[in-house]
Amino acid sequence: MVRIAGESGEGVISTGELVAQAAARAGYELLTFKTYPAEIKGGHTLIQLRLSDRRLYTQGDQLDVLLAFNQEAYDKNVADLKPGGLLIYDSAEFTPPESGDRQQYAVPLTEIARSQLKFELGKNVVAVGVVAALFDLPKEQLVRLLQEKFGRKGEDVVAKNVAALEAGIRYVQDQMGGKPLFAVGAAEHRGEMVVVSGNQALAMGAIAAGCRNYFGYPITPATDIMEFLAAHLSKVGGSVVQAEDEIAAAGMVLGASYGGVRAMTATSGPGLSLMVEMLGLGAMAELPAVVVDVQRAGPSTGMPTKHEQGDLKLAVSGGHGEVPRIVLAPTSVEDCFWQAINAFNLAEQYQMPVILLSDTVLATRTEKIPRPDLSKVELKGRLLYQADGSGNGHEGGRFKRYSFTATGVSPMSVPGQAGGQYVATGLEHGELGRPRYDPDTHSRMTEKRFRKLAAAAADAPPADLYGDPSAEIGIVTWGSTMGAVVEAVDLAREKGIAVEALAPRMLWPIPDRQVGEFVRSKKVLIVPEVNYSGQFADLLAARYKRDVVKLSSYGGTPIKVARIVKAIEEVGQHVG
Amino acid sequence: MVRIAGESGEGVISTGELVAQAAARAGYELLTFKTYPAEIKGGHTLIQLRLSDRRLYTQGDQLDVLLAFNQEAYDKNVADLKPGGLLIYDSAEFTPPESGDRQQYAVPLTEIARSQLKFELGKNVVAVGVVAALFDLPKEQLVRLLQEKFGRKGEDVVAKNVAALEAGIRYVQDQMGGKPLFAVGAAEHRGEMVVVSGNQALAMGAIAAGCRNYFGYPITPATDIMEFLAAHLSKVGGSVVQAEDEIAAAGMVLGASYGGVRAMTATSGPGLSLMVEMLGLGAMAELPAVVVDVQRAGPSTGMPTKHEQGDLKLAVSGGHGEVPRIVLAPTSVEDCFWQAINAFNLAEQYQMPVILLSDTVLATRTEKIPRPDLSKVELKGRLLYQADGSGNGHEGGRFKRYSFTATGVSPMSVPGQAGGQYVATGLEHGELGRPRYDPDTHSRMTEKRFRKLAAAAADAPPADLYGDPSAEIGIVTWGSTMGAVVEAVDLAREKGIAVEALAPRMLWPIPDRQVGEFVRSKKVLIVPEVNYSGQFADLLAARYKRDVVKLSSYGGTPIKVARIVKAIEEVGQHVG
Amino acid sequence: MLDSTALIERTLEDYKSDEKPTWCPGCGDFGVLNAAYNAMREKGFDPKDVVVVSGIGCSSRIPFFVATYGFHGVHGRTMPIATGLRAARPELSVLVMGGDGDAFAIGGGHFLHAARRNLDVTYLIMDNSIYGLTKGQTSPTSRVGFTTKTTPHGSADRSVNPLLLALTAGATFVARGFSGQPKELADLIVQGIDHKGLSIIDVYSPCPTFNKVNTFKFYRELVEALPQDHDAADLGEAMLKARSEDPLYVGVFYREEAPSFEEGLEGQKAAGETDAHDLLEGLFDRFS
Amino acid sequence: MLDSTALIERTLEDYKSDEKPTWCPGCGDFGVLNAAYNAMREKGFDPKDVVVVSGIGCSSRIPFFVATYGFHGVHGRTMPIATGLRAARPELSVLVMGGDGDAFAIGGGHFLHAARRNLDVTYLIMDNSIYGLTKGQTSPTSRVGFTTKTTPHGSADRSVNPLLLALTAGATFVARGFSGQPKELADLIVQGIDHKGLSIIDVYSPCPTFNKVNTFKFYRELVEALPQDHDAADLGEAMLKARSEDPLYVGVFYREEAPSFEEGLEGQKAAGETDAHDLLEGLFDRFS
Ligand SMILES: Cc1ncc(C[n+]2csc(CCOP(=O)(O)OP(=O)(O)O)c2C)c(N)n1
Ligand SMILES: Cc1ncc(C[n+]2csc(CCOP(=O)(O)OP(=O)(O)O)c2C)c(N)n1
Ligand code: SF4
Ligand code: SF4
Ligand SMILES: [Mg+2]
Ligand SMILES: [Mg+2]
Repeated sequence: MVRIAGESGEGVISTGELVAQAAARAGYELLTFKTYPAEIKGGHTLIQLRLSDRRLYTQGDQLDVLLAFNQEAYDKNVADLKPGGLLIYDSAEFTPPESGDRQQYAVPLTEIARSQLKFELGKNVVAVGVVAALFDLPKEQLVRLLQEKFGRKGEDVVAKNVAALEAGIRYVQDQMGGKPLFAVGAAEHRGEMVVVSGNQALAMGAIAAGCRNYFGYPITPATDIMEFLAAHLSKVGGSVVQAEDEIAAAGMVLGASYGGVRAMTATSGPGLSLMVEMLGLGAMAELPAVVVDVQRAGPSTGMPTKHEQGDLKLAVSGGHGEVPRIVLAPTSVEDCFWQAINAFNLAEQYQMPVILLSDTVLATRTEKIPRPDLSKVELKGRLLYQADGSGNGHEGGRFKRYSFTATGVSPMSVPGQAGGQYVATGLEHGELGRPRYDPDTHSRMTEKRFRKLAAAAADAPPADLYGDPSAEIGIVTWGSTMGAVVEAVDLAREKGIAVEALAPRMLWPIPDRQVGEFVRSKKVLIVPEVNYSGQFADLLAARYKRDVVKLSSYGGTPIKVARIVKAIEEVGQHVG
Repeated sequence: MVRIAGESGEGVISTGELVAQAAARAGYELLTFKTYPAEIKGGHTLIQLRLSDRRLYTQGDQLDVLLAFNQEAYDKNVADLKPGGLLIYDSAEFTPPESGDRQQYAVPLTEIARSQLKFELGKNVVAVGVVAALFDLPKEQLVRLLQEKFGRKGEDVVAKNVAALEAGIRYVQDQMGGKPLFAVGAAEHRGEMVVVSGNQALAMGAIAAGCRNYFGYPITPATDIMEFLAAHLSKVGGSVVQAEDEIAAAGMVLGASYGGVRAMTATSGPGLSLMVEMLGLGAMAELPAVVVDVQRAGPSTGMPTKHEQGDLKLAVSGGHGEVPRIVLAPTSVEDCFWQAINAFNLAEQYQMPVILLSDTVLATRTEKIPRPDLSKVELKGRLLYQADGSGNGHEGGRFKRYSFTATGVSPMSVPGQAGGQYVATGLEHGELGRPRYDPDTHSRMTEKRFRKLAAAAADAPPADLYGDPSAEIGIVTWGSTMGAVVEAVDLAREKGIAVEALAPRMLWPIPDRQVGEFVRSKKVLIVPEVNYSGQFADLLAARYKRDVVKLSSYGGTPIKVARIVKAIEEVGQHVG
Repeated sequence: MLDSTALIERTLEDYKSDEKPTWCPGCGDFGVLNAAYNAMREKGFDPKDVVVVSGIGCSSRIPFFVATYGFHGVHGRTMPIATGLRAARPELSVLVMGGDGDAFAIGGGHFLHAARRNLDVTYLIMDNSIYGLTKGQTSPTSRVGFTTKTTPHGSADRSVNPLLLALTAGATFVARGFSGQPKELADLIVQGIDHKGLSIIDVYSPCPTFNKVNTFKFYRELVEALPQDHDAADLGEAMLKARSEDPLYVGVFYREEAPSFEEGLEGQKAAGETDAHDLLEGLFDRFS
Repeated sequence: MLDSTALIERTLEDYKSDEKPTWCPGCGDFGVLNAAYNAMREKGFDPKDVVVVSGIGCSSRIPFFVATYGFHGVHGRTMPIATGLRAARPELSVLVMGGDGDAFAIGGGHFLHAARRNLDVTYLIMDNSIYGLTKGQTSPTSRVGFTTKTTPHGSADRSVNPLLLALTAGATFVARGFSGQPKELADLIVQGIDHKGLSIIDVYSPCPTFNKVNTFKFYRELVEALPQDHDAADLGEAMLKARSEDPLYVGVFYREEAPSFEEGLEGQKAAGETDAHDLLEGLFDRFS
């Protein structure tokens, strides 16, 4: 695992991405992780690449190699270098102290670029060469990528970059022993693969789900979902509208959905906070709506580029009064694609807002994932009003938009359907949709709205399950943290501790069929999540009234696998 | 207990209020309850008066007398008339069926007003006379009130109204047996008393608490807090600003509070939903702020004039990321005054938003309560920055606004204090208030913010406790529902079932010192509340991991005492 | 908008729901509602192809009294909802109706942006210069010095001039009507509907219950039709006329032909029409 | 505002914090910051009596670089925060600074209402016609046809004209500056501070990183001082000049003497000065 760290704007990220693409094409399993400063220029940034011959679930805890472009990059990252690890630094920038704990090499990146190549901007590509040599990445792949990237700028530029690449490779061969230190074999072939970020996967999932109207307001780290769709949605007859704020974006989604079109918005925490009133309207008027929250570290503006799973409580409880809504969370980059589809299906089927909780780690990391098989995509639509009045749709010639039904789901009409006229309203209403305030109506309509939630729980997408079903130690987690949990379960097994882990994709309503038995059957339950209070743990405790071990990490970074392993070992002593 | 019901705009409410004032002056204990339609004109409205010689806690479940101005009023209310009760109706409007279950009298209210008095608008005052005679209210009090009310309009108008009053009294004497059917003795003297609504009590509490800036946007049923303060705050050098929306109102509160002035806004559910982002900013920048939410029935626009305790989850969990905040709920009209003061004190002491959850029933009912003793008002201010740097306030000459302290509370400065300059920000920050995104800072600052919450829990205002401490059956409730619980506890005792009830005034953080022992010591716990999901019950379950009996009422009306008694009897069988 | 429907002759009853308005007697909103019925009949709209979008307020109750589709949203957010609906279903006719508080207080930002977009809807602001539903507080169009229970010392804020704001923000059809002149109002609504892009019609619709200043009488004395020779193509002239306080002109102040929001979206789509399956497979290829 | 402080001679350093700006090299915001330092020095402000209020964006980072008090709020809500602060502490000097997105997109409604109130603050909109912090999306002041990743087909929305909007909404001091003319800008800021009521100063502050259209070069070619004889008392003239696209005028377009928000609040208070204890006892009497 290698981390490249430096100043934002220096090309750190593009260096890393070049290496990543080469590695993926070379057949390695691959997972990247990035952090940006919240400032545009200046500030510390890094990209981390984990290459393996085995399937990867996290960016990993400890570094094999740290490539530090400057002093700050060294200061902030050296603690993560594993004992015996390799430090590479740009000797033009600084000189770190010697340490017996690691090997270190001063690579004159700037120097090589400036004086050998007369191409100062080339220092990143020199760095690519260094890393490529260390990991034994095929040079031809890299050359091809440089051609793809710089071809438009002319042969000259390509040649310069290739020279820089070669200079880096040569440096390793000459100065660092010559042989690749971290060669990993090609991974087992998992079929056709694509390298994408979670945001890209999610946006493509939305397209696959039939989303044709996107409304959004830019916010880190959700913006590139909008940018992706802006580039592509129009090609399938859809459109993207930049709203004036998040309240407007959510209102637009409801307007489009009322019109019968699948619509979505994506935001991060501050935007979700602003949308809460609109979600209540969606729930009351029973309109499908998909709201993506790519969580970042809060509260308030918080740390816009950092990771946290801190918006679960808001997603579940935001809104005055009793607001039914469904909350889903993908557990991997690949899952972003599939849960986007489930989000639309559930919204349509249960006529309510669905909040899809992604997070910074999923959104920004690129991962090599199986190419989605579109033949597996199944779209489920809303229960439509039938003009012949079937489905108990009429009362005295008027359409009973909110007819009481066993599941709570009533047939709905869309404008243009003759005889289907009704008023969507946030006021309490009777079956016809007209305002009604008597106790009986309010009670029965509340029950109707919540019957849908019960039905949705029974209809939850399958949970992510991993580990030993007979284990007495259980882990319940959610979102990207499942990646770390999977690796921790493997490590625990190696240490002889059996663990089973569960990550429901549906967090609200809690899908009791998936969670209930699991929770009851385990002696100890650990709930790792990246927030302070243990938000999912609290929901589980309220539902199942049992003690859980909260394993909260709240530094703005993903939870470390080692922390989970440690927690397993601790509880293991008591169980064992 | 008497209920007057009719069409909105017909003077139903003013009729009732006249009776109420007379009754209060006559020394009765008194509690009124009103409902309005959400429409301005038209729609069904009622006022209910409960008079007693004993202290009252609710508007009561069953009616002794129903005075129905029209058919709809009869239809909607007759079910609440107790067996053997008295129905009075305006015979000009409709004729109800005879029923052996009740006595009924056709009083020609409109007729008397129109033909006897030539004063059609007088029908309400005729009704006042009828009720006064039935309850033996002193005529002189009523005449004096009519003089106060109509004096400005001239002797003539007063005389007409007095004649209408007398016509009503005469009617009872002539037609209905002549003697007052429901005379209640004067109540035990509880010292000086005032008759106020919860909104008035709350607004006066705010003034007593030193609130000097009010910012708000009108919304039912919170608007009259603003209107009250608009009339009075300027007299003590304060001001009221009508904001353009609730986000602005909350932002203004933070701006004023940053300036060092105690500021408040009051809203209802939809407004609170909109304020959620601002509350996160307040929590992050550590600014005192008081936000009153007079809850009404939701979700969305819901039933604006109906009762519900449905905003607790939003108050506790609204906001992305981990947002510390304090939630208080007064349990009676009198308590509205005192909890407003506590809200300001806690906000100042713990430098965070405090949400004061009132509700429609408390806000709109008028009640005879002890005159608040201002000498008991104790104001607690914020921990202020000292220019001499005491309190660990400086680092290299710069003020450490967010210095780490044992309680989490750091001294704060206000503009104008030399050397106290800092930037309040919603970004994560170090002790100096400058943006910092490293894991260590974020973790420690999160912990600091939540230490304050722990300290606040220990500093909670005393809970409302009622009943038999040795009881095995416990009730935990909150807000106005405590009134019904108190009456239910009394009724249960009469039936030989011992119950103890607890209503914490602080709902979040849960004040463990008050709640923990109570919850653990009871065999059965009933949690009555006026919402669908059992919002407080869920918070308790998450915290104490024990089963509770949710007693949810969600029809938009207060919970009935009888329902609580029934629940007590049911669990009583298992306990007993 | 659809016009195939003009074939069938419809009556006013076709546009009335069986829900009776709950407004106070004498409320200006009755006149606006009637004008809307008449305009729809005049256009021959098929009720199934029309959506009336509103917010919250007395005036915003209007969708319940109309036999078309309706969306009674939350306070101040009519324009976002209408925008989403138009993006999704540009072939429908959308009328937006609601109060002055809804439009200019909590909804002020959205108003601005709907105008910038030139959203093709007709927006009738039922302007009573007060918050009716919450029982009489100062609204953005209330005069300076207006006293209510929230402004007992008189409102200090300058009042919003809806027409000037609409013109500044870029609205392409800007008009003013009066509930006391229902015929002329119906005609304005028809013109608004016929106009491509955002049609703003500010309608004086008095609230006799809570606003004792801006009454029918008040407006009858001040309201005057724009001069025959008013040039609705002249933005400067429109602004000047909009600033007049005596008389208060009614009629079409400004009208401009410009690309609509919906045309812009069509433009996006023209960028290429693919099947979703092909698009995705192509993207997967690119990422592999 | 306090002016007793003019006694002490201060230097620019007194207004600079020890936090270094994190803007990209060449960012227009540097010039605005320097102009603000200069204006404060010119006014002789005591840093302890000044509050700089901002929102979220590259530009909104500015309070951290200033040695006064500061409030770095949430996105788009500068005006509410400033309003609350002014209501509470009218003796302080308040400068509001932030981006065009902050002011006119999410903050559009608040802008309108702050102008109506004539809030006595000086508001510098650091206008780069782009969302800088989120890496380059179309903003309300971006030109029609502007392409970014969220508007790859070109933005279709009419751009907000900040000056026209401010004038329409009732702002009493409306000016435009340019980061490339820091001296003139500092002078505008001083005039804005001296003005009683809301001073709107829209400042062209290019974002060389993401906006390749509205560059320093672009503005250098188009920017021109208002004619010497421009009558800043004439609203119509101000509107006309504000609509000009070539040249883009800089200077004070409009200036009007009118009661401020703060004076209105003082007026409320003048209604009577009682002790809270007496007020409450009086109320209790009334309710008994
Ligand atoms: C978020 C929110 N804030 C406040 C309210 C309360 N409210 C309902 S209608 C209204 C204003 C009504 O005024 P206007 O829009 O002019 O409509 P009118 O009743 O005068 O027709 C307000 C403040 C609400 N429903 N929602
Ligand atoms: C509620 C909310 N929505 C979105 C964002 C993301 N965001 C941060 S700054 C910004 C816009 C920046 O543009 P501008 O205000 O013009 O400032 P600039 O960076 O150009 O100076 C946005 C959309 C946010 N922080 N909060
Ligand atoms: S309160 Fe005013 S606006 Fe509302 S219905 Fe009555 S008259 Fe009309
Ligand atoms: S991105 Fe643009 S606005 Fe932001 S700091 Fe860089 S140049 Fe300035
Ligand atoms: Mg109105
Ligand atoms: Mg900008």
